[in-house]
Amino acid sequence: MTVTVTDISCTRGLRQVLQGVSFNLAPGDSLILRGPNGVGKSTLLRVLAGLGPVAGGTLDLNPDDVAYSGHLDAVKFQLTVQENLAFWAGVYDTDQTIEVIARFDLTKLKDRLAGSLSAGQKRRLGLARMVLSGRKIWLMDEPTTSLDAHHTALIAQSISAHCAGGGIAILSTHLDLDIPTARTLDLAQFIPTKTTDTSIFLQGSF
Amino acid sequence: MTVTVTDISCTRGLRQVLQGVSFNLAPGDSLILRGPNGVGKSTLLRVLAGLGPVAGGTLDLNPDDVAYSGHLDAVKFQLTVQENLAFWAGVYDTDQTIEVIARFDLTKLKDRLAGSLSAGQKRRLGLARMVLSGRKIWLMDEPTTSLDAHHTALIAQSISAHCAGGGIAILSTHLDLDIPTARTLDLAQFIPTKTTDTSIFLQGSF
Amino acid sequence: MPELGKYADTVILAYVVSLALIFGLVALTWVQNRRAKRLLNAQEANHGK
Amino acid sequence: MSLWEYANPVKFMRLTGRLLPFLCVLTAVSLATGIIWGFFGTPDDYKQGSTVKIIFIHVPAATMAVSAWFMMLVTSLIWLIRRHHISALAAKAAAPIGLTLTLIALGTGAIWGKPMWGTYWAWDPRLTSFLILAVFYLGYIALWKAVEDNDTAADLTSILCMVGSVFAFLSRYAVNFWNQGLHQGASIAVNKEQHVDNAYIYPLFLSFAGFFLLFVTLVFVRTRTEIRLRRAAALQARSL
Amino acid sequence: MLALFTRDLKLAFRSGGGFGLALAFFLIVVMFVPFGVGSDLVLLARIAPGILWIGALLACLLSLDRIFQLDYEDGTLDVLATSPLPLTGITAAKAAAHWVTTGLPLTLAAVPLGYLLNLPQPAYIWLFASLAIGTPALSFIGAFGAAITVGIKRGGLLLSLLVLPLYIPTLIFGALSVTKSVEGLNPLPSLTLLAGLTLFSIVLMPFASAMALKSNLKG
Amino acid sequence: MLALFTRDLKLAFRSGGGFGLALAFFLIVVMFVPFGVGSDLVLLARIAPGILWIGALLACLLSLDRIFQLDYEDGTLDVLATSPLPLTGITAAKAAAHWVTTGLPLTLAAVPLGYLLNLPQPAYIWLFASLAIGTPALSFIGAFGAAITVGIKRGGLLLSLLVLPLYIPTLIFGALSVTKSVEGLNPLPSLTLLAGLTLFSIVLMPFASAMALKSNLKG
Ligand code: HEM
Ligand SMILES: Nc1ncnc2c1ncn2[C@@H]1O[C@H](COP(=O)(O)OP(=O)(O)OP(=O)(O)O)[C@@H](O)[C@H]1O
Ligand SMILES: Nc1ncnc2c1ncn2[C@@H]1O[C@H](COP(=O)(O)OP(=O)(O)OP(=O)(O)O)[C@@H](O)[C@H]1O
Ligand SMILES: [Mg+2]
Ligand SMILES: [Mg+2]
Repeated sequence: MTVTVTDISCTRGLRQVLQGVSFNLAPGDSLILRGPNGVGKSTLLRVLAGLGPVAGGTLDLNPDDVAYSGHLDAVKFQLTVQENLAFWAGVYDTDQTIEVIARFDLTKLKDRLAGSLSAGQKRRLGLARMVLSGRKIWLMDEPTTSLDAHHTALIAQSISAHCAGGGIAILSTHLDLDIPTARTLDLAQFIPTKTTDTSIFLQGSF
Repeated sequence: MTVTVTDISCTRGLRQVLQGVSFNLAPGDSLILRGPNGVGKSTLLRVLAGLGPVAGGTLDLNPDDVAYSGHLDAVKFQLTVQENLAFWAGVYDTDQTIEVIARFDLTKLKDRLAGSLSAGQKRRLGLARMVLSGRKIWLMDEPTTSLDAHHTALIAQSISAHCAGGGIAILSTHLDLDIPTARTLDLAQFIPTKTTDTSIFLQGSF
Repeated sequence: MPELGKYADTVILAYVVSLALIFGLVALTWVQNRRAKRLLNAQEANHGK
Repeated sequence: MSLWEYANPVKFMRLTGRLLPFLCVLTAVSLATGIIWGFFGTPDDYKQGSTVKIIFIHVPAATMAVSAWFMMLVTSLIWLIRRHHISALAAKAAAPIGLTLTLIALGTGAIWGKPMWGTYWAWDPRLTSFLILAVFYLGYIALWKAVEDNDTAADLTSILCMVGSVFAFLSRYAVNFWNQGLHQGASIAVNKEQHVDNAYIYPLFLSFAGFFLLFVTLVFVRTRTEIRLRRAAALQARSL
Repeated sequence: MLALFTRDLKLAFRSGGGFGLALAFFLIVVMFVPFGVGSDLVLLARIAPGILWIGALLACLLSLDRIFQLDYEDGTLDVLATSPLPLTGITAAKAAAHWVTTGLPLTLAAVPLGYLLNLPQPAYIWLFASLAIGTPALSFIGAFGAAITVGIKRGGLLLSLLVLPLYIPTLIFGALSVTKSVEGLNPLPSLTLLAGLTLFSIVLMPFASAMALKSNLKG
Repeated sequence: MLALFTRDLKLAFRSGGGFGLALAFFLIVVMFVPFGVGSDLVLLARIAPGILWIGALLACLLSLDRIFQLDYEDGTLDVLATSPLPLTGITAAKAAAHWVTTGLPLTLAAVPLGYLLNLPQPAYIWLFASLAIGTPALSFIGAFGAAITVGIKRGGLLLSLLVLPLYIPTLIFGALSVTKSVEGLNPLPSLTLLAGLTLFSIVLMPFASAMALKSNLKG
């Protein structure tokens, strides 16, 4: 279970967003993606999760190890906090719902409808799914959005613990998260300078 | 044009969320609401914007001075960046679209469909509306969510400039924004200790 | 003009409608093609290598 | 050397660029002679009178309308399997032509129906299935318009075309089952006794050729248009 | 208000041609009737006025959730409510935009579709007139329903449920005026009542819609 | 898969009773018909089978966008696509849940509604049978349409346009089997064809839907 990314390019629509991204992660590693708005953090994470096309280079990771959380929380407003997690527990076939609820500080909220949570509470509920999935490779897009300082630290701890247990985490963030073992990758260096013409419609002229 | 909030209570659903919030703002003042997730920042801002019921206390501000931006960006994906702002310019009856686009670093993106922006770019587009509105009282709920460091500073500057020009700003945030003149209000102190029974069904017994 | 008898209206209408549709499509195709050509030329001039 | 070479835009543009002048002339000549011969140079039918002349437009248009959908099915499958962009664009280019041909068949049929059956429209299975075909074309075109990402649009329209073909076929069967109609059956069957008179057959074949060539020419031109638009969009995207 | 109206039109055109779609739906509902009830032309002629009106009404109904829901979901409605535009004006502008993108094309398409159902000759003009006069009522009443259900996820069906009973008078007067004309009777009384209904809806429904919106946003 | 199925059922019950709504819509469409075409009982009896089938079909249609759109909008679909469940299974589970919340109640409700339209006696059993057999096809075909339009804002009408032609064979065989029984003919041939169609849809449509979903998520 490793992640090997070699010279990958990403496109979004017709636009080439990233070029030549490479990195290797072994169990226990974590990688923080940084870079200004619009550099391509979300795009790269979607590609890694198998939710976007690989426009060039090779990607070597087992999709069955991946758990993904994006800008959206994937939370059902009409279900309670516990029901939301119980559903994902069913999907990932585990029974850790209660433990996870406690770990993410959701015990008090557990019978509330998710629609009535505040922004940060929803976020926490969304992230709890990562632990529940039991999967080894976590891909998280700005996980601490809307979280207060206390819960930001809690998430950072969760990630550290996950990696300490042999997991891998790749996350994007604009904040400084306290994950001591994490490497940082600044995506700004992969902004395509001279775009290679990936589109077949740009090869040759007519 | 001032904001006077006296001993206000807020409820969300049946839950009393805040109790006894008071503050006064004169032109040029800005106020940063802080507090852990779920304390009631968004709730208070909605109440101030006239989008939520005042459950107790008095609220004195002119609704025609208010511009509000919430957790959602109020951006239309099928319109271009410029069209989005042109629409709001029409609503607020100004013609500053071009200036605002430049000020929020959107010039390069101006002809892109808003749906194809990254999270931070969408956020900027949403915030650009505040300037466009020409209104004096800005209510902003976590304005810098998803923004990188550079643009976070840009927004902080915008707010400072707005206040320096005689405006008022009330915002919630979990980050430290660099707005020198701002006062901070920690909402944790207004968490209802002994909830007063606001519901008429709790008064008396039967 | 051939002798079309009592069905003259019918036959002529059928031909006119069909030819109109065909010419409409041809004209549309032509216009779109020209517009695309012009757009592409402009783009090549702006951004070409 | 294989046909797949022309899945490259440059090659395709070059080839079609060379072919098109000839195709245009050929189309114009065969279509014009077929139609003019049919209109001016054929006798009246003893039963249908001069309305029989409508056949020179009606039948080729109807046949090509169905063929166009079939061509779209084939190119869609090629896109899904081999991912040649030209193939997807050819399908996109063919749809409006197919729709127009369907409308021509419907229009001439309706006009013909007035003197023959006393009404412009009846819910005859043949007519009905053409109406359904028109709706399939409409849906297909609308889907291309509605999806923003090009490759996604190509995927989705191809899948729709595939599934649509199955259901179009089922509908044809269902409609027959539902209602026995007024419309005549195939009359150019080769080894059937009762077939179209020789006086009609030659102009009819010319007209068939004309409609076929018209279809091919228009598909080429429209595909070229789409290719240019793609290139323009790609150029613009590169510059942003 | 004008800005809102034109923006709504623009959005309808952008998102995959909202303009054509209500139309296409109408076409297909009308096409379905013979598949369902059989292809007997005499029978079809008898039910044609009713079916055409019901078809137009359903096509209109299906597009109602567009009016407010998306603006609510992306936060635009919150901002509009705090903007200088009065809520009544907002709902009126949106209902008007809905009519232009839905009611108007339906009215124009009804005449050729009438032929498919073998609608008798003299009725066409009345079909056209009744739809032209009646569809604005559908949009303004519909906007009220949309305003009431705006906060509800997947409110589409609930919306239909609320609006359909409100549509009954419009349907009755509309279809009746066409049926009367088919039977050689005077369609004008029903048509006048229909016009009254429309006028009433245009003038008063925006206020009701604004009230509903306001309380939905406060939730 | 089971988790997804039960969750979809739960959501349908929660959100303002999805269960009842398709039903209510069906009821109202059927109620509208007499307002539109007049209350002649003989006429109504003749068009009843067709109207009941068309009504059920439209009620089903209206709830299709629920199948994937909300899960797409709140990010759940992204997560599901990266979960252990295969996409084919996901679409099948969702189509099945749609049938339980829509097709099934419609089937049960059709019999009393048939009475409102004066449906002749012997037809009831066939109405029930044809809907029971035919509505699963509607859900599975509809799920395909929903999968194709999932990325499109306000795709509701486009969805209808794409799905309605696909529904034609189902409608024809379904309505025909009821009509035949009314006319004293043998309804079994149509019913058999209908069953074949349903089987075909259940077995094959999930694959097409999964393909469509996959390419929509990759966009
Ligand atoms: C809207 C109405 C109509 C439609 C959509 C329609 C459609 C078609 C189609 C698809 C064909 C080609 C079928 C084949 O080659 O097997 C065809 C052939 C033909 N149609 Fe029509 N038709 C319509 C009305 C009429 C009417 C009213 C007449 C005349 C009374 C008519 C006479 C014919 C004849 C004579 C052929 C040639 C038969 C053959 O060569 O196979 N059609 N029509
Ligand atoms: N659907 C789309 N079509 C075309 N371009 C897109 C699309 N989505 C995003 N982009 C563009 O691709 C680039 C990368 O976007 P991405 O969302 O990956 O950025 P990001 O690094 O996550 O930014 P942020 O910090 O704002 O979330 C941006 O320039 C954006 O404008
Ligand atoms: N619709 C609702 N119904 C009932 N309770 C709600 C509703 N929305 C929010 N709440 C509750 O009200 C409280 C205040 O929520 P609010 O959204 O104002 O918090 P916040 O301070 O903005 O938090 P965050 O930092 O997470 O955005 C929270 O405890 C939340 O759970
Ligand atoms: Mg991002
Ligand atoms: Mg908040």
